[in-house]
Amino acid sequence: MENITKKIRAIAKQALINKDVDKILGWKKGDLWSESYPAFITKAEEADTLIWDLFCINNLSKFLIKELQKHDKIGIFIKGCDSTSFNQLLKDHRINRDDVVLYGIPCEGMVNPEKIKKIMLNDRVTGIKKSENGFTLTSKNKTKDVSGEEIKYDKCITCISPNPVVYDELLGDEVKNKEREEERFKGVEEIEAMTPDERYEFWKGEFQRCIRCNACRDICPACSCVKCVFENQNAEISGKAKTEDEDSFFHIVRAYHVAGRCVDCGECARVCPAGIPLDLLNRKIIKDINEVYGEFNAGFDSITPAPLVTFKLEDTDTFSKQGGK
Amino acid sequence: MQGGIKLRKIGVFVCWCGSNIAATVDVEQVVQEANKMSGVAYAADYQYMCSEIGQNMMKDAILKHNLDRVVIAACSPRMHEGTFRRAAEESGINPYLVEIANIREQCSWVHKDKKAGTEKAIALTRAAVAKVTLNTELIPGEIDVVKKALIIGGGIAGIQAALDIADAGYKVDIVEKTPSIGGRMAQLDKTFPTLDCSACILTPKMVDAARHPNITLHTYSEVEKISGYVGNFNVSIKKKARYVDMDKCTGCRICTEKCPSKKAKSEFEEGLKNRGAVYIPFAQAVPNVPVIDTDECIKLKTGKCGLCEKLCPSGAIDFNQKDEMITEEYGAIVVASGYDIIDLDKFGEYQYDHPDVITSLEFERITNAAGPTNGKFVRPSDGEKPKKVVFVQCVGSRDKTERGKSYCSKICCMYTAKHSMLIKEKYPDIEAYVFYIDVRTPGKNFDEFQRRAVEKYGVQYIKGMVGKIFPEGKKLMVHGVDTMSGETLVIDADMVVLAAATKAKSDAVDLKRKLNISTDINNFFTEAHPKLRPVETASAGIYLAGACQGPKDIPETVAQSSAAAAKVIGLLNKSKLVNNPCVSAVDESLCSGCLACTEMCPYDAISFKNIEIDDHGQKIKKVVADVNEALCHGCGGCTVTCRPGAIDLKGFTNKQILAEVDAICR
Amino acid sequence: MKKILKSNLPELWQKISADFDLFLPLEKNKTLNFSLWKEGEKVNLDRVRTNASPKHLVFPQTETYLKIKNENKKLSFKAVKAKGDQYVLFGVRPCDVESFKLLDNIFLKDPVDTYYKAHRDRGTIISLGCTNPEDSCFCSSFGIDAGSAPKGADIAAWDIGDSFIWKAQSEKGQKLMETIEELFTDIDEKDLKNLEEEKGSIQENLKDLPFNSLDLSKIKGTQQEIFDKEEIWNEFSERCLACGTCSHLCPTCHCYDLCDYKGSSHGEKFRCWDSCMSSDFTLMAHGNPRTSQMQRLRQRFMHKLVYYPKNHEGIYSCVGCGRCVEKCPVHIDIVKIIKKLGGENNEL
Amino acid sequence: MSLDSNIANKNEEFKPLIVAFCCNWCSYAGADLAGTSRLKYPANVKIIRVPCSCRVNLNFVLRAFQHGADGVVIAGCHPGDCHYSTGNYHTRRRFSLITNLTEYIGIEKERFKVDWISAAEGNKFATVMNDILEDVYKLGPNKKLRDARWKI
Repeated sequence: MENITKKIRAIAKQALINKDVDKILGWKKGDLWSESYPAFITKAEEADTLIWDLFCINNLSKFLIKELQKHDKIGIFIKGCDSTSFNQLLKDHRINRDDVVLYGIPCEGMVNPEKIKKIMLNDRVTGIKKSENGFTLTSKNKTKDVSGEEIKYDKCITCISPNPVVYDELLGDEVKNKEREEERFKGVEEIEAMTPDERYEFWKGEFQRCIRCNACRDICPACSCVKCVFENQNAEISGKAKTEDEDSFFHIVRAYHVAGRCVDCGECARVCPAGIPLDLLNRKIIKDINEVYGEFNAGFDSITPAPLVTFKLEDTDTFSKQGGK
Repeated sequence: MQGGIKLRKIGVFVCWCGSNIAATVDVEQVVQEANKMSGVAYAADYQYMCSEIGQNMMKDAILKHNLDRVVIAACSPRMHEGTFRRAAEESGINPYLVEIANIREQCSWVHKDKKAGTEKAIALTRAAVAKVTLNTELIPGEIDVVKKALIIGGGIAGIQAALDIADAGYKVDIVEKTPSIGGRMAQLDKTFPTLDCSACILTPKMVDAARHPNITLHTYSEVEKISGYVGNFNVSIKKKARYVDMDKCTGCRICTEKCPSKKAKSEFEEGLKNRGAVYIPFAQAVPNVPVIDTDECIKLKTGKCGLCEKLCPSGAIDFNQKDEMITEEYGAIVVASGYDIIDLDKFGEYQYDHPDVITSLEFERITNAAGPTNGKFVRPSDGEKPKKVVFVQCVGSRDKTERGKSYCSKICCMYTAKHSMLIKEKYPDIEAYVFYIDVRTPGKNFDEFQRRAVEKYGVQYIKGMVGKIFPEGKKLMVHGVDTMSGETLVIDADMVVLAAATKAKSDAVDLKRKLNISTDINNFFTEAHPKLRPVETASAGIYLAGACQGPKDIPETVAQSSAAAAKVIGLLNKSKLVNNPCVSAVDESLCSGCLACTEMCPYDAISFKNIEIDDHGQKIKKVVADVNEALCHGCGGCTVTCRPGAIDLKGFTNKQILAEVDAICR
Repeated sequence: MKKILKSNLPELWQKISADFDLFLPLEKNKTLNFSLWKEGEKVNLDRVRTNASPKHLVFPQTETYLKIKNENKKLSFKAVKAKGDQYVLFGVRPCDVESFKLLDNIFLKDPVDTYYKAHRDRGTIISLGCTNPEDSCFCSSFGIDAGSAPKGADIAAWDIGDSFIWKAQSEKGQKLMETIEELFTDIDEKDLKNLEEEKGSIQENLKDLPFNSLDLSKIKGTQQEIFDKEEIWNEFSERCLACGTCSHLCPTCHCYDLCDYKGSSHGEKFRCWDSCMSSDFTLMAHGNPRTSQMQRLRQRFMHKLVYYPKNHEGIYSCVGCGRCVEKCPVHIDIVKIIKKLGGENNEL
Repeated sequence: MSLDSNIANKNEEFKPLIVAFCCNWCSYAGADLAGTSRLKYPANVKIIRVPCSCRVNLNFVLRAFQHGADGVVIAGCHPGDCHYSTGNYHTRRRFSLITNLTEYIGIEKERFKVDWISAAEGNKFATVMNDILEDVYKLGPNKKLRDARWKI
């Protein structure tokens, strides 16, 4: 990781000095051990503040939309999920490929601070280091060895694109991180196994906590509308009331709006301050698309038409007994 | 949430439709409730709103009460929406400020309980009021008309339509799949009920079509792709390689005679005769130019032979010809693609694989003087004259099983009578039997014709079906039942003629998709209205002629062709067309330029454009979707792909539909 | 002061919930929030921070205040009173207790917000000392003592190992304690010692926190000068997603929007939480006075650190609960802003 | 054709509401044909005319459930027969995913049906409507996604 940090700094510095790009999007470290956040730099001397560590979870691609309105050319560091998001943004005509230089970083998965805190109970965590077979956690009063799976984000454990699918330059060697891929839909299957009433109760309980902050939408690289339908007064669905029906309405429509475009980066669920497993909605749709219309991974390229703007004559459906012919 | 809508003055008119509505819906109560609905300034009922008095009542109310929008609670909008829109327009209201509540077809006619019916009628009226509240004035745009028509199919239907349109002074192209125009009618011997020779009345028309300065023939050609819209169709036509230069060929037929390949079955002769690899389908073919069958030609298959090329006195043979694609623009299209007869594979009991069991169409060729037997009526198996001939009607017609067709093929009763008469006329000694379910002969001089077969020629009509046919030596033992007497019959026939059911062309479904029109359950093309718009399709500018719409005889086909021609002429005669104003529109301030709509649009009606917007003093360049109103058909599919709701469909806006949902859910 | 054994808590919850709505930090689907307690729910009093603050109890996210009926084209209006029963809220940390005071400053000043007042009046608040403060806590920067008995609490409570100590601080608190007396025992010397130890340990823990040294006095300059530090505001707003996580989780954010609801044959006017991060915040017919995300982000922190103190005797509109530090998807938080405005470069 | 009278009797109080979105060219015409043929189906079914089934937005369906529908039907031309050529192919994909998604949220598929009804299928129209009503009677009133404020 330190190695990649070094490369990031060198690349960013050089690109800014050479004026290859006007701005670099990367990550910086905050005051807390668990805190790495998106950082945008325009000066070469700032390059040394950029880092790559276990907490660079933020997907940077969506920032390109805004930044490219201000700058002509931008360099961006991208993980696998950032890269699929990038392709999706290209497909949605939100950015131009030519305006961006992509520095790809193979990613072994990011670490979820919440999991660490839970493992270390109420002892204040002070740091985390890679060890031979996993990680060593240190806190005020103890140290503990854990495996990667114990502390990584669930979404990273079942990630299907650990390596960038599009880049101009790749930092480091490609990684293998797809062992648990088949468990990607486990959570969805658990819900599918419930009765309709149980499912409704489950989601009602989840949506009840929603505070309508829109973070899930605002972080989502597929939610790239200039103005969201929920802010379009004319659409008459922009209810701001916190009620059971409005909450469900929002979440169903949000999930459907990213259908066929969601790259499964899982950022929606990560940022949800209420802890609603929004990725279980997105993944349901991904699973259905795979099953009904053939495997499709949004963002793996930027040209294959999205499943919901295209069709095949021989398509089947899920609602009619005859299979929809 | 309806802020910003100025107060409406809506008039609601509830129709009794005599007792059609009033028997199940308390019309007066609907009026009372309508009066309570917000925005409604006036409500009234009348016996027949669509009558002139009813319309005048509405017009008077509009003026007297200063109404600005109208709801008619009556029959389906598919019946009288146009009527009421026109009436509203006559009183100064934009026609798109009228909405219909369908309280007849979708209410009074399907419900028994008056209370429930009335409640539903009120709900439907409320929904219409909610919708009309949000209606806006719509003004149709204008489009130009290409003064040229396309006829698909060069049978009698296509020829007749082409001639009529061409005579009116408009250019017409006929696209015919086979090498010659003429179609099914060219195959027929005599025609009922006059027994005049088919070729004698058809071939002059074929020649007329070929010579007409306004008609262009594209034979051995197929329609590949159709885009565009009424007045402006863009059609790609594939002209298949003939390997014979149409300009050089003199029609001398040396090639067809000398061609060493003689294995191909003649399509025109219904396979009763072979033809060469280079062939002219029939003697009077138009154009009188051969084609080379790529599947049969030795030269094209092996590179050897080329005899025709060597022998052709005018050097017209050209093995280097390629399929050619041409693109033409048309203002209107007539579909006259004809019919087929069903496959008899699944009718094993009739022994169709026996050479002496033939279809009626094969019979036409056998009795035809120019046919494979030169008009001699003989058995295909041994060339001997038969003594007993059995005709079986309704083979696959009126047959509800999967192998058959549930409809009546319509022409079989008449041609079977014709066939039996033709035999008896030439060979009075031949016995003719006809098995039938019913004899259906409505039509001018039709019944007289059939009776002549029985009464004058002694053709034996047996009401009943044939159960099975067993070949026994040279005989065909026909086992049937005479349902009149209840007896089982066995006839030792020498020949059996099967009146096989007609069916839609096998490529009708393909053509339907290209044309974007619909077919019925039997793949016959569907007319816009079974009674009132029998020659139009639901797609504007596309018309139907002949048996591609359903079984028809020649007089009917010709009548429909002329009717379609009249429609085409009426269309081409217009200098401008008005288009449907219910098209999509983009709110550029909301559009993100993701262009999902452009991918989904079935008509490629949406493209994009670059605009510059002022965002609080900051100039921002932006790509937005752009709708071509002439191409947009108003399906509204784009509105659903549009996540922010930037694209909406006029006349069926998101708000309007939500308002209807809300009104219904009260 | 009385004490109750932890093993008696289930009985206590039952007893209270017989007469009151009882709100406790409940863990549902891995998420901790103040929710209505029902038999069998999992109470978690170990973690100091609930996901959302308990402000929704006094300031519901959505609250209807007027109903409009349309009958035969005639409109009638009816004011709606605040809804809800008497409730007890247990487990509120001193920072969140303090936040009620900050909200009182807004809603209980003339003209009194009757809805807020009704919700405040029907509640009995029981605070709980913070045994294990988190990394992101910085309440001490605002003079809040996480081990103290906060003034705004009707009852103050501490965790002393096997028991909780409760101390009534108001009439309401006294009354509640009387009704549940039988579950409590008097405290002895040892308990008092334990309490002192607990308070001491809390102090020790607080000292150790990364943001313990956060110093607001370093923010210098006039209102205008701070407002004009566009470079700083720009830097932060660049990555701001404009979501409402910070404002909606914040115990002191109190902006609301007035909205209309159209029902089948009636209408409602309601208020609901609003966030200055959102582009339709203070949207008026002519447009929005704050046109960029920079301006909107600036508004939030100017309000917390400059405008509110100006109007309320120097009190900041932040209690250091750390929710924004923990939950901002892109790690923009008031700590970074305070440091930056104080001239500190918090970036390594 | 008609409803199982037992079910209907058991639910005397329950008057289900079915909102049906019908495409103008096939299913709305099919509904008209059901009328012309005097087929019977209960008055609980209320039809909203849309140009094409692909005009139906998820929002409309959710709104119907919010405001009181116990069942929703979307009916369009049979695939291949769309008046707009390919509109209903999109309907097929969209609502395959949407009916699954709403089912996943807890809305029973029996309440939310999509079907193809041609202009010639007056009979099928009546059957589809009778069928969904029967299913909805069995399920009882829909309480899910309900907007508690909608009715007073």
